[in-house]
Amino acid sequence: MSRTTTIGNMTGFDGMVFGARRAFLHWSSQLRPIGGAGARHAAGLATATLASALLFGACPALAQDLTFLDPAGPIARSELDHFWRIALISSVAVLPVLLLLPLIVWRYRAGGKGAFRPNWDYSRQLEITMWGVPIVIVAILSVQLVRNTLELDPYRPLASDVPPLQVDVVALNWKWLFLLPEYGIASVDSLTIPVDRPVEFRLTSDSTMQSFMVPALAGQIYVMPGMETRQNLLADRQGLFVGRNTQFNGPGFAGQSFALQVTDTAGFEGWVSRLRQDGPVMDEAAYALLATPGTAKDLSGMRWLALDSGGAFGFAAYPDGLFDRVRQRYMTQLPVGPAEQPGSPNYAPEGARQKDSQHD
Amino acid sequence: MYIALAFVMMARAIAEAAVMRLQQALALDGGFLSEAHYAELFSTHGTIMIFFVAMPFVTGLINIVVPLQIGARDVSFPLLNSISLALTAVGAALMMVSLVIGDFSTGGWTGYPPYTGIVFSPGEGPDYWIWAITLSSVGTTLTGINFAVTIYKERAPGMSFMRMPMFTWTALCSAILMIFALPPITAACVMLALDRYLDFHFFTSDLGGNMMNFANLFWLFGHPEVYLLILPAFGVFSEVIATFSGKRLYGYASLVAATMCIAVLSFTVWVHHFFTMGGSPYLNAVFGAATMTIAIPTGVKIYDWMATMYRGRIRLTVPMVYALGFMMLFVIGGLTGIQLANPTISYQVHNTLFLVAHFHNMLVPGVLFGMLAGYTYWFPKVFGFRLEDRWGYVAAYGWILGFMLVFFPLYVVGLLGMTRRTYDYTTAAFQPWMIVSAVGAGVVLFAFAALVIQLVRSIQGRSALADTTGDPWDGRSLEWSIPSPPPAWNFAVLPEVKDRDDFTRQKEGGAAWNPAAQYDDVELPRNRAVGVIVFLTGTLLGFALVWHVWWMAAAMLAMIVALVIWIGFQGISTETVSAARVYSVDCDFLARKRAALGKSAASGVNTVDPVGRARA
Amino acid sequence: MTLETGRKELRLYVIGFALAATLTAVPFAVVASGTVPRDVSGWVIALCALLQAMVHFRYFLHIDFSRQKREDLQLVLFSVLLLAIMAGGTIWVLANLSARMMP
Amino acid sequence: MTQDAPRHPGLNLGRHHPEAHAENEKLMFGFWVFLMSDLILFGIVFATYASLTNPMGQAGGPTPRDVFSLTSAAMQTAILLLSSFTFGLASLALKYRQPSLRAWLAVTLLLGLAFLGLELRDLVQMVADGAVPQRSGWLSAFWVLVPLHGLHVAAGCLWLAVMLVQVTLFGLTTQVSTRLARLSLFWHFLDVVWIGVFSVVYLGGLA
Repeated sequence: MSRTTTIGNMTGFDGMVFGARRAFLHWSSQLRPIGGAGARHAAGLATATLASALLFGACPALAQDLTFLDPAGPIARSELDHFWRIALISSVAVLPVLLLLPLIVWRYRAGGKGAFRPNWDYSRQLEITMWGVPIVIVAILSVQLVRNTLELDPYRPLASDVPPLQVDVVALNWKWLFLLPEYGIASVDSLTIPVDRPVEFRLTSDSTMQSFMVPALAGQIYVMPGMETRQNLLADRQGLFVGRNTQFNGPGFAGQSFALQVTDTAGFEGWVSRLRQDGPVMDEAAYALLATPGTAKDLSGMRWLALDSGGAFGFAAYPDGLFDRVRQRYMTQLPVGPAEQPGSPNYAPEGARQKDSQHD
Repeated sequence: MYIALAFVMMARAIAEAAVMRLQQALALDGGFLSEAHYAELFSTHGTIMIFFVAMPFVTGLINIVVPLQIGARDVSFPLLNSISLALTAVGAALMMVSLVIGDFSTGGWTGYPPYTGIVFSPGEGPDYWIWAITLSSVGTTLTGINFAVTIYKERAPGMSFMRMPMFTWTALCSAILMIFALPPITAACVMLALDRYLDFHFFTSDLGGNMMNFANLFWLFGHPEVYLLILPAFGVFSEVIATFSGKRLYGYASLVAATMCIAVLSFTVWVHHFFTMGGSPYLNAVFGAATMTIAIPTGVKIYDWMATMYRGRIRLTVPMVYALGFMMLFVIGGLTGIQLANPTISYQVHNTLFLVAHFHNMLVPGVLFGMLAGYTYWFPKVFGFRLEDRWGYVAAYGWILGFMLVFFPLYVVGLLGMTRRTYDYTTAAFQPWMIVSAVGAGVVLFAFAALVIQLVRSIQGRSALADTTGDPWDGRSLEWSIPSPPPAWNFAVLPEVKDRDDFTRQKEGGAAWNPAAQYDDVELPRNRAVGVIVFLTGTLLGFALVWHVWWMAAAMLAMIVALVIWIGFQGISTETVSAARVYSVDCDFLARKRAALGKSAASGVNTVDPVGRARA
Repeated sequence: MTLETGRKELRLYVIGFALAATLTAVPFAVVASGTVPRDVSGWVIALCALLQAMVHFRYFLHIDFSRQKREDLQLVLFSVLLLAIMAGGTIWVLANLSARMMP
Repeated sequence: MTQDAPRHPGLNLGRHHPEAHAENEKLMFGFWVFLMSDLILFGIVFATYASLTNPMGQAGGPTPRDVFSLTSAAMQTAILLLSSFTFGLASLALKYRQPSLRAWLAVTLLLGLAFLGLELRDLVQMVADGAVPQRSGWLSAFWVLVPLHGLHVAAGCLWLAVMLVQVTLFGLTTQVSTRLARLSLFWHFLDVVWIGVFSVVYLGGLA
């Protein structure tokens, strides 16, 4: 991951922030001659602003595992380009305010040089400009918006010579379960995908509404019980990326992230075969345990195949049709009570209940 | 008699202010000091800030200012007004009770099910949230009706719509939003309550519930809601900027058109709050483009204000500092808003701190600065003395600086992928930014303390700060033509309006502060205890519902029905202030005014004998 | 004169009632017959409902185009516009989302 | 406000009470605004109902064909429409000071109660058939939409009863007259909402 890209990307944003602050500094320094109590406060404020500038400056350069600002796939890259493009076009309307406002305040302050015309309240040309320019800008922006939105529909399969890798995702409290139907393997909080091969996620939740996001590769999409959403993405650079849930869903929320490793084909094959050889088979009882509220770390005592130190682990196989059954559970004609809904504090799966009764 | 009425009015205004201050202090505390109940805190912070700080502040300001600006004696329905106030207070009271008894919801101010459903949140928390919002939302709807009728029907003779002050215009639009945007949240909350209490299936995962509809209904309310809050702030800025530039408001017609555009468009953009739910690109694109369209009238407003200052004579008073800070910061928020209107960008930054920074960037400079500017601007009108300047400046600059320190770092960490509502994080890169943000929070807290100190010192020094003229800022609209504080009947004689800046016209033409040709008796509504009864029954009702005390809930409901019928059997009770009384109060004021202006006190005042011609 | 206006007003109520009754009877008959195809009957129901609502506003709630009543007419039309946006929007949004999420 | 101020539509106070018109402008307008807010509330519930009227929302439970009776819906519609008409006659009686006012109000009240009785009978039948709101999303929406209208009608009936008492006690004072005028708006409005109910819920469900 190259640091230059990072810094290059940040310049624009920093420019924005610093620009605003500079404008503010400029403006606040204007207060001095206006006199009265304002001057002293303006001086104090300028000092404080300077201090804040130093604080901003003191912040270290951004860390390595940058996400949206350092995309590793065409979708996120297009989104980032779009982000800056929109900012740039909008600046046409925003910058004049930041620049002209201090000037106006300076020139037309009480006792200033500007001519006083108390009854001037209309100018046709000005009106036309005020309405016309924003309309034109918004028209341009809207064209950009529509184009970009249609192009980056998360449901749209990506054009590629290689068939997409199918990944089914089940959101649990507070972990992510990945199922790879093509290979029969499953993993929790960790996923490896090959570089330059499209990936098609099908997502559902066996808990509350959640939001699945891998910022370096694509944006986010909601994940809901009984429903199936999709996300297509492609990584064109190897590396370790972070994905997570962004929709608050209880005490384990902060820790609900996963590692997404992008490797070459060999690395991916190696990961698959490792899971197949060393991983245990996930049965219904294991799934019930997985689905119990808690983070992956809480399950690290299990003799499952650990994939990293963060608590991620993998399985060689999972029950047939698990994804569809999870989704269909909420679509039956029968109520699904709290005891049957993973993620509920009252969740009590059959397996766990039997275990409890054995203890008694 | 009028002193008693004035006292009641003032007590109410103080009570309103006290509730607001208390909530605000609490929300700040919650937001920044404690980490233990983080989830509960972000939920209460959001709920309180939107429903029990911003809304009452906006409502209170409109309540005080609009009747004065349109030359009316009061709002159309004073009784309804006290009932709405009581219902808002009920919501606030439930929020306060939840601090002591039981827990509040952890589902955020948006309270999305199924997380807030009975399956995932079996406790009483979401019930507090539901009833606090439901009861106060009913109150807000009633308030909206009251304001709309007041502005439609109580305007002084001659005040056509296009002669109304801008603040009144924005209040009208805000009232329209209250009337039409609150029903969805009331419906959504009641449906969620039915899901939780009676096992209905509106938003559950099973048996055909559709949780997406909650997001839909919530934002059908939620988006107009932010404009409901921000439009009156725009109105305040319009008044403040025109007054302190000593100039007519530039582009009045444009501003009116822009305000109306924003009010209507705000109903057409709600889907941008859930672009990430997975709607089709066509759906998202339509709502994205609609969202951007709102930027047009908003931009026009900003430029109109700049043009108002252009060729003006700008006095940098405290409200003006807020206005300038608002304009500089708001355009940055506008820029990020335009970005967020893009579904593809929303995919990346939705639910991150970028989003949090964006909406605080709209709501803090937009709503809060507006309300503080309005508070400083109209304070002398209501209490008869100005707020002290020194601490006012400290607070204003503190807010601006604190705001930048708190929220600009959040933009950065948001882009770095930091999610909202996480109480901890593992990425070290976030930390320096969070420290800056925390320093900023300290500054904001200090700015808030400055506001309190300002108030205390102003009360201590009120004789020096007294406003004897009723027109401390060289104002332009009718409220400045009457004494501060206004008598219970506001205007001795309802004014004849001939111009948009009617008071300025009067002053320039020498027509200001002349006694009227004829004074009439004034009828004033008698104060009734209904508000207090509604407050008590409402609070008990909410409490009973939260804790499933059915007999109490039923009793309270029955009491409310009985109360309504009982009111129906009461006549409209009014009391009459005699023309002589009105005349003498007005003469006192005019004499003081003349003394202050250094004119001869005798000229003109006694040349007519208005009492003799009075109907009484 | 009073009596005459009174009779005229009574006639208006009767006309309104008759129109409303007809506009109710038609869709009920269509559905009861069971022979009309579903989409046709849907349109008939919607059209009759719309017409009948207008009849009610005109004859019972006394909203018309005369100058003094313009304020109320505007209010009603504005409300209907918002109603269309909100209710129509809700149905569209939810249908769209459901279609995408329930394969 | 002068006596020439535009008279509020629906406010059939007649010439006996010129000052009542001025006094009531704002009350009537305010009530109209309230009704429109209420209209939005109904609209929201209607939209929710529509979005849950599909196989997914019905979750394999009863469908409209299983639980609705066209005859009962037609009877309720007829009764409510008739009550709207009788209220219109009451308004005329109020305007022209005819003694039949109280009789028409009483007839309207009886019709309203009959409507509620029929609706209640239907709901009880539905419970007996297992079509309870807990069964499916669609039934939840039904059980909010139709009883919400019923609740409004019940409130209207209570209001009617109170007004009958007031007419008897106070006579046709300005206050009583204008309250009756607002009640008439409310009653007609409920009939308009009912057009939506029978069209969307009953006819739409059975078509």
